[in-house]
Amino acid sequence: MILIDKNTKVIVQGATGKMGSSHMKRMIAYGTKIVAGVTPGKGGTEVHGLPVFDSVREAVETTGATTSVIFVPPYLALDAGLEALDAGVELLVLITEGMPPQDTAKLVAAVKAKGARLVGPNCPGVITPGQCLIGILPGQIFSPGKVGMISRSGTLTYEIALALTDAGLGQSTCVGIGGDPIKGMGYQELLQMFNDDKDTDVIVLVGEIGGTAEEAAAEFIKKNVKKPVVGFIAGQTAPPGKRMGHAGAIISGGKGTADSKLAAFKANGMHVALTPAEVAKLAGDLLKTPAKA
Amino acid sequence: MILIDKNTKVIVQGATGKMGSSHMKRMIAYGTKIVAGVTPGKGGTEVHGLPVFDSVREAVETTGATTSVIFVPPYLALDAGLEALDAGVELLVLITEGMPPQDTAKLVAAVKAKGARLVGPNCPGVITPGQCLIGILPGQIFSPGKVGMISRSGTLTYEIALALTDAGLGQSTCVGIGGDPIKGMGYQELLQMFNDDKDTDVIVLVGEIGGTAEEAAAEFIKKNVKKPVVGFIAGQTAPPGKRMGHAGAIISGGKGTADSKLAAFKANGMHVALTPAEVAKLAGDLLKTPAKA
Amino acid sequence: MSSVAASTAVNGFTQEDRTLDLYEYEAKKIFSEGGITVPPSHRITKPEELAKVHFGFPVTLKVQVLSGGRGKAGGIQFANNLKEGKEKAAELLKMVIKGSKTESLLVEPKLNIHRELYLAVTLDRERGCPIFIASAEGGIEIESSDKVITMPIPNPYHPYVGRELARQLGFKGNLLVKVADVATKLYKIFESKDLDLAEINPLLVTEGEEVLALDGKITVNDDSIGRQRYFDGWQERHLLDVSERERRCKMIGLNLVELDGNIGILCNGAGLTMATMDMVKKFGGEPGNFLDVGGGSDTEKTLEALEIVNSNPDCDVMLLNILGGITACDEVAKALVSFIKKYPERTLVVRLRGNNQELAEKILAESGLKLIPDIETAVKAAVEAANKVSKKPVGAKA
Amino acid sequence: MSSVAASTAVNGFTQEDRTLDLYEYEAKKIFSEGGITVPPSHRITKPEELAKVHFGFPVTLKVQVLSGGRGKAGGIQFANNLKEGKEKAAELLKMVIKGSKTESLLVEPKLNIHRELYLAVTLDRERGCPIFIASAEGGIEIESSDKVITMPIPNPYHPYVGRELARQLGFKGNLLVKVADVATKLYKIFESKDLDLAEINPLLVTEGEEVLALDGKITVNDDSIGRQRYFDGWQERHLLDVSERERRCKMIGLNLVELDGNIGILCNGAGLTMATMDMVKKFGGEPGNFLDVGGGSDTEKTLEALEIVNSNPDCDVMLLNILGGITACDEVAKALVSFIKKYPERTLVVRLRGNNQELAEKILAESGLKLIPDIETAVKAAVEAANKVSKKPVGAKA
Repeated sequence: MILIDKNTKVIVQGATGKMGSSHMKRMIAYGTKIVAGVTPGKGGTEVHGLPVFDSVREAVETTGATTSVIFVPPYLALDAGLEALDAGVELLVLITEGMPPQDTAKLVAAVKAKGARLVGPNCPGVITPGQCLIGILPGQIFSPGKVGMISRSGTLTYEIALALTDAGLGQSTCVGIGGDPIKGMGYQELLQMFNDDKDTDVIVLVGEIGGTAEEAAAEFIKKNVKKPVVGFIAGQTAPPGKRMGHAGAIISGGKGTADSKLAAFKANGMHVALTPAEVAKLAGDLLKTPAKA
Repeated sequence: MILIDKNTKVIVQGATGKMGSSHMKRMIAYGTKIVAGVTPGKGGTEVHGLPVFDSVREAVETTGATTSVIFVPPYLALDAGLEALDAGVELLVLITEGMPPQDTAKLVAAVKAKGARLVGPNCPGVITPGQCLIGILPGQIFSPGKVGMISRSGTLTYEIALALTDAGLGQSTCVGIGGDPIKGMGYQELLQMFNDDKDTDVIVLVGEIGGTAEEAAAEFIKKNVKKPVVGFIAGQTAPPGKRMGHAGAIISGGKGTADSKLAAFKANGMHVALTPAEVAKLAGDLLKTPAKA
Repeated sequence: MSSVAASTAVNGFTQEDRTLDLYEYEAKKIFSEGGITVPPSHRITKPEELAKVHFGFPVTLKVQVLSGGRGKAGGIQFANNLKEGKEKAAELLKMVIKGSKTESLLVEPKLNIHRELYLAVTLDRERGCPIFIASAEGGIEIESSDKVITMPIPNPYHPYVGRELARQLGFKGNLLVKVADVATKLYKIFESKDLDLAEINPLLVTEGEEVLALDGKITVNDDSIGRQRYFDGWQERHLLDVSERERRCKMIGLNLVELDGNIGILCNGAGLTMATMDMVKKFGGEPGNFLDVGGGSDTEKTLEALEIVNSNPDCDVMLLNILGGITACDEVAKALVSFIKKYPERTLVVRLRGNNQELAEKILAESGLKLIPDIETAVKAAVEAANKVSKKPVGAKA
Repeated sequence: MSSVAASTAVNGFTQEDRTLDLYEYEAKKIFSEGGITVPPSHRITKPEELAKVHFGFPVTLKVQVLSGGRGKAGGIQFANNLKEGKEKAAELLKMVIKGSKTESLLVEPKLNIHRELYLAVTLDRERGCPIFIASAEGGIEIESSDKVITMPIPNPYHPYVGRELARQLGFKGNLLVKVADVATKLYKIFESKDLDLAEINPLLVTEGEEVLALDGKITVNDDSIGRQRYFDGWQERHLLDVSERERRCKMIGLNLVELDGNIGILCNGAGLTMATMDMVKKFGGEPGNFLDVGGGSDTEKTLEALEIVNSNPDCDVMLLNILGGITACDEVAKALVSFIKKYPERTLVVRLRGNNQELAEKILAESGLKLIPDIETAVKAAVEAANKVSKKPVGAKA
């Protein structure tokens, strides 16, 4: 597993909001070591039996948390992220959707300068099944196992996890990196971590049309990743020039097409799946194959 | 000697201004290795036979300069300083007077983050007599020797250097740190450098009323400096509550008086001079005394 | 930095990428407010208004449209006198370029071009920071230029960055300072107005060394527009070229793309919607639309989305595929119950899983709607139903 | 961080330190424009105007002066009705506190004080960055409080810093957010207006948990005022309590401090001027003023400075001590030649060394003025001449 495990202590920023509160409850129910909530102005209250603090610093000093999951409104996300960084949080999982990308760029720069890690924004979160769920992923869909997954999409991550689980293939860790063009951790950093993770035997990379991150990841895989990687791209039949929901999900000027990405996957030794069920099938086959030299 | 020597390659930012140009000429005449001028908009021209560049980066790439002396107008000084830092300049000597202190604070933070050094703003500069003069100090007053000097004042630095020179006591390096409350290098950093400098046998510290930097320096000296230090304070007879020219030169609320500073000097083993001539006399006597254990 | 990477960066944020693209005249107003010189200009919506233009002939007439490729399509014309101008204006005002209607014409003096540059600020998704993109060749498609420079922009910004850009573009002296000044002002506009793209193309250098923005493009970031009071009301004003259904979706925060088939798709999440669309095609169906209800939709929003898909006259079958993470399945179930009461004859294939699934199953069971838990089964069922063009419900009330 | 260090930091920048201190009513206007709540108020310059006040009695009457210690001096009074108010206003308007005349009165409703805080932003010379200084006890001399907190402020600023400050002050919940909001707004004012000090003392917390600035002090940084259009013309308006000579110096950039003796001192550089003053005292003389002409003064400015020293009626001897670094000695020499032509009877002791010294010597030699190269000799000569109270020049034309 990577990033998180059963010992990860997590605080929830925006714990008293509708979304923060409901997902905090679900994370606790899943078994995640949620230790506190943070909402400026709500310090001294409780949510789901846990203390709420006015500041991340206070929460971290009191609980020893190292990770924060952020549910604050989009225009407050930069401040919340910087506050967490300043308080020494090492991993930020930023669920918030609709964060201004210039704010994200500033947060990403601060995260780098501090040597911390950011997943998101606009992401479903991270799960190490059976141990720790951080974010809004539906825990019941996942199961522990040997497949590591990195995905740019939210619900599609669940769909593919479901296909894996239904096929009896559990997951080491699944990371939803989020669909925004400016974001924290990307494919390459996580591919490296899964490559180095003894609990992961096969990696699933879920991409979308738009941008060239998948093409770059494919080249990175050829050079650096010894484990087999299954690739999937959503938007194979998307018409060019139309924005398909995500800021990034667009084909424009002949760049970022599914064809280009799938070709890059093939050219760099990856295994290509065209439906979620195919992902599960390929991953299952590969789990039986010995690793590359 | 510290900070600069005969090999220091220097560029002049603001070389085509009245002040930059005239002092550039004097520095060249002194023997300083001035290698280029920088004035945005004047690139391709020449000043005193040296090329003028539009940017520090270009000047540094072309000449290999590591030091910049800055003469730009006060509201442009932050940009000029950051430009120099970004271009890899290691020592900035900022002569400009009247720089907004909030700008200085931003520059100081950037200098620290980069691990570079800043002398000034609002300072006369640095001289290693006979080798390198950077700034606006009148070179003819200084002579090479064994006395290191650090001063918060401009013309007072010259007065004391003159007294030293007239008494036959040359200087290793003299640093005018400038009179602004927010500044680059301070007493302590330079005391440490002089303490570690094999060419310096006696250190002269010239202070003024206002602030508590001299008191802190005296404590630092007791703990860290093995060489004898002569201290002088200007403003012994200044009336309280009046601003004596420098932003810092003021006695207020019983703090920052000459008495408090002179007492701290005495309490921490420094030698106290009350006139420039006394500085020279004490320094002369101490040069004959063997160093502390 | 190669020009390929540069144009990739541009491509990440071309005008199609975001919804609030500004007209040339709007972009120029913002440039001017930010201190960037633009030519004198006069906007007209009728040929007669050309008589009121306060500068002399010859003039340039430029159609104001939101699509690209205006020049190639003949949307820029010159006129030497009022008569010629009126004739050409009348033609130009009727133009539709790539489906985009001409909103007005911008009239400017015909300028002598000494030198043209390209200058833009955008966000680079690879480097994760704002960048300058610039070329010593302007007036061209930036993707096809091989003289493109990109430069990451530090935070906070300082003017020396603009000077370094101008230097890398090959400028010296006085002109370096002027070009740098435009770059700095363009960045300030980009940052203060939360733009995705601030582009001057071409940036004109006259023989007298004046530097001015001859044409420009601004794209405002959708997510940030809520904190930019300056653009209050602009979004609605700019939704001219979209269908009424698309406009309705836009206003309530749904993402709709109209397609040609007869299977109306409604999913949560862009990735899942695309994957569902891909599977419909793969199994022989034709998607009639792409509709992403987004994360965390409640009953009301889901019902609105169902109504929108339903209102497409070409839609024979509706395929709802919701995998609830944020979205609570019971909220969706309630919407489905309401919908099916109102449209009992609609062929509706429902796949619903995830968050609060048990509650949802309970709610739907009471109303008799059948759930298909597996995506492939659901897609196949929808395709089969659509290919029969039967109005009889397949997934529901079977 | 001990309170000693905190009060040192405050002391580095008390109101005496810089010239543009604002009146309470001006500070409150700026607070209010920056979004900080202040009490309703009405400024009056005549007792009769009290009738126009738009809120009821009882009221607080506060003299508007630039000096500190207003409360202790009786400059704050309460009035329960109009009659009492007018009587007290008449008295207050005549007040002079520490030499500072009352400019006007600020009238405010008398408020019930539930809790008072101290909150300020200033620059910390030791840490070299802006800091918050705050105390859970307000309305007091911050130097004497032992509950002072200081906190360095990062650049760029973000609101969580204000929340952390409020937390360290002991706040929780709703009130933490409100106090943090004031801190953030105070910092924004401090930064955007280039202040040396933005202080709210006390910051009032009402029983209803309203947070408002009951009194405040703002000091604008002298060096930055040129780029703050907001304060155009304010400097002259605020130079009420200085001598005409001091005002004249201020306006042309000379630093003059009036002293009681009969030796008029004119030097370049604050340190050298102070050292010269110290030596005058040490050798038995009495300085009549401190005048620093600053760096790089030319002939014209030096001449102005000479005229100002000369215009002090108590001045018997003028001592000019210039050590030229930036200042060109020949420029000073030219000024001296002009001055001595105009005032041939003036006792003028001249010490001049440094930059362009040879040129200066040549110029002065022609005019017959004698130069003393050594500072001690020059000071002793001036003291000797002053003690004789002889009008015959000593250093010059001897």
